[in-house]
Amino acid sequence: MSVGTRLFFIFLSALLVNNFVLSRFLGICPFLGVSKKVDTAVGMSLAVIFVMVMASIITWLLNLLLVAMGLPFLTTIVFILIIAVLVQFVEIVLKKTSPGLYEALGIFLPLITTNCAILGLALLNVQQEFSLIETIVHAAGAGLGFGLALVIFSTIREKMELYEIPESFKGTASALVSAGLLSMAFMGFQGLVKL
Amino acid sequence: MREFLKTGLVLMIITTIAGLGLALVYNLVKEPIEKAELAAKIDAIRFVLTDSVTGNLLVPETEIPEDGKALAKYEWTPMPSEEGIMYSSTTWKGKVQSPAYIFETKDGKKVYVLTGQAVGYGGNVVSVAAFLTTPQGLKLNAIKVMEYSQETPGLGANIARDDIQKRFYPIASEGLEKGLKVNKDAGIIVPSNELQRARDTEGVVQTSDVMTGATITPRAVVNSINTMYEFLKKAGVK
Amino acid sequence: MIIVYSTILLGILGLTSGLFLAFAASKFAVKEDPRVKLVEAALPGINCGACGFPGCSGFAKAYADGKVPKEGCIPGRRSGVPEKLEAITKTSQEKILAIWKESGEDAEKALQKLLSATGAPPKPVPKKPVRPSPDEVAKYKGMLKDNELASLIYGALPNIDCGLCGHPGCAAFALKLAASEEKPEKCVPGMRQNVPEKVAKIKKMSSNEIKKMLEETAGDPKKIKEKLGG
Amino acid sequence: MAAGNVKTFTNGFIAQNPTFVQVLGMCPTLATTTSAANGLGMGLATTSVLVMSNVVVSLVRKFIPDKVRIPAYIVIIASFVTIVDLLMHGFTYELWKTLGLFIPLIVVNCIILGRAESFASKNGVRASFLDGLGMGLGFTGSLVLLGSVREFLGNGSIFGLHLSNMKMFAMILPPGAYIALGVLAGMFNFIGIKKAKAAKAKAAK
Repeated sequence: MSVGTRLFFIFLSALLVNNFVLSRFLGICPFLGVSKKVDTAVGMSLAVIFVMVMASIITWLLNLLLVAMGLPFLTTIVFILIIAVLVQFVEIVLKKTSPGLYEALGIFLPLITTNCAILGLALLNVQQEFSLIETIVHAAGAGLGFGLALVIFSTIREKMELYEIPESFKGTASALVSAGLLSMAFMGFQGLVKL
Repeated sequence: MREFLKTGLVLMIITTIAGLGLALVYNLVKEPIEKAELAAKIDAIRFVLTDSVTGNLLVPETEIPEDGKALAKYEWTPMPSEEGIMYSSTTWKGKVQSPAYIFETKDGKKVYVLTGQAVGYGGNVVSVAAFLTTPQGLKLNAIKVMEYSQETPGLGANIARDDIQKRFYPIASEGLEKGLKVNKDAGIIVPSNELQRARDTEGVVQTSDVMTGATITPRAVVNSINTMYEFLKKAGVK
Repeated sequence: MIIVYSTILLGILGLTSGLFLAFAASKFAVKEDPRVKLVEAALPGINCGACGFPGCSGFAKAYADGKVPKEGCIPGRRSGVPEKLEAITKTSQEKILAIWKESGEDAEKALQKLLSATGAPPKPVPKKPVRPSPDEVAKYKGMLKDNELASLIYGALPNIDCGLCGHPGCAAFALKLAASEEKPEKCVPGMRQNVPEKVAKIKKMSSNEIKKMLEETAGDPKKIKEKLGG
Repeated sequence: MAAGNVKTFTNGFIAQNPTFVQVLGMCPTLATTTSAANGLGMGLATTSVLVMSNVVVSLVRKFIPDKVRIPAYIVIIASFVTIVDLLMHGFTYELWKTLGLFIPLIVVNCIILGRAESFASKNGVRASFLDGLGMGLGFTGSLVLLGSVREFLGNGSIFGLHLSNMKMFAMILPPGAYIALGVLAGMFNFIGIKKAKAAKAKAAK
């Protein structure tokens, strides 16, 4: 299996087979919250992809340092500190340099700090012992997978506003049930990639 | 300028205290962790050294090590190891941890006990296996999965159950020679009375009925067995 | 050795990130509308996105532009967020700027100052309507006599003197309405008897129309309601 | 002060139950509730971290400048999580092996940072302690509830005791988690609405 196909397999498995939201259960808080309107969903996905790739690169490098210094137990705290700082920095820079982009994209950023997907991704990159390129490809796949699931889900939820749902099932309850069906559909990709 | 310093210093104080606290707890906990993991390893070695058919120990009771020192006597490292890994297979993408161990059975035959690992759903699936030398060649006597914390709870993590692990052993040398596959990858369903024969002759391990929906974890265990077998072959064991 | 390494590493990381953020924050400082900052401070800040807006700052901006009701923040409903938001919208822009300057641009302090200034309790203590005493009610009724507009409005009110509007009895409330110092929606039982429409109708009437209606109904609230009922 | 505290404490159970009402902390809720025992283990670990971090955050809230508020809180939470992880790894080795990946993810569990930001950073130590405990137990309750529902439907047992051999395996898989939680959330709202209607009817009478 040449390097190229392996990279493509990693990308595909993060995008579809082990989709971060629908089968790995990571990043669900914003997934349920922000998916009411499609444009917020698209904005959120772009922000997540952007931060995921940057966070993966930095955490991968930091992990080399941690392993060299023999401090494996610090992985979690160092990763999450870097993610929080990175997100806050990106937010500040965006707010200044391009208020337009900030308006559409930046306001999602504080939401991403508490997003389990980013830390989950960083930890997985380390545990799967990916090389740097594989980490980047994996991050891109995971981010796109998150975005894909989010955008599809937001279109479903926008349509659901029109159906008459029983009073007690409005909002989160029906969203969860439809997310379950969507996750079932994504399970169809199960045998696609033998990583 | 003063304002920068104040912010920076506050965060530094917090992170330094955190770093100190964590390091202290780590030191406090290091021994119990080592003890717990060594105990788990010794249990696994005892388990894989029991004959799965007859249920009694292959080696005399006195040979089972009680602690790290006793275990060290049986160490066997045919290859140099770097960061605790002695061999990694490109074909099966598994690894063998160093050291391995050699025990003598009651009737003088050698038993190789290895610790192998392969990448599962979320991280490495580590298992301990015992290979018995028989006239027809090496036979996998038993295997115990040790580390599966990164597998999905309720799905891949079911590998921890003994009834599921029983599907992976014993395997005769003919099956090992062919290279083991999970029945899903081999594309066949093995009838329940044929399980042992399928393992011994075709090298197919049936798991899809007991672990539906989880193929990555069983495939990782099968890959680690293949890697260990390949390692033993490379180390010149007949 | 591990302890030394770990403490130093985290210490350095903490210092660099702290300085880095402080430096970035000042270099990229952007003037923020204090009202949005105050609203953001009032929100729970969990960025859960349940309001459909991306995080609390998204909701704060939308609320400041009046695009979303004060109950929009779902987790905040039970912890008194709607009352705080209302208090913020009520204060005028100059007052907000003054408070903002006073508290040195710290949103938390400014919010506390503002809440204490406008009397809205920072802690969401449920307001128990105080039932006005009979002599208080009588006193205000007396004052109605010489104010025709107030007595006509009094006729339109439910006259149960429940005190839910925060005033001692309907007469006092009618006087406040006549001087348009109060909003008719404040009358809770009145909501079902569309009091606000009736009061609006009365406000539009000229003074002699009011005098004519008072004579016809001889100031009897029941007749006034029929006339206004429509 | 006592009445206020009791209210803060019970707040987390029904009124502001983190899982069903505030819709927070979904990642571990869906992932670890494949069995009631897993749910309980995860719930208690989260509760202990939540209580400890709430107390410390409310202690240091005055010294932290606003610019580094989120990183500072996250460092505090992360260090408690790592301590719990190390202690579990050392002393309760079996439970640690099953909950491996999800202990680090407690750090980004939205509830903890949420409570730290919205409650602990604005209230005193006692109130934050009680709030953390209330929220944590409310979260554990919903985890155990969801865990037992999924375990019962998935492999016919609760806490391992075999009850029925009806095995709807989908319940253990990810889609089952979403659907089970959706239905439970629906029921929770239903009870809430019915209670509200009953209360309104009583008030109107």
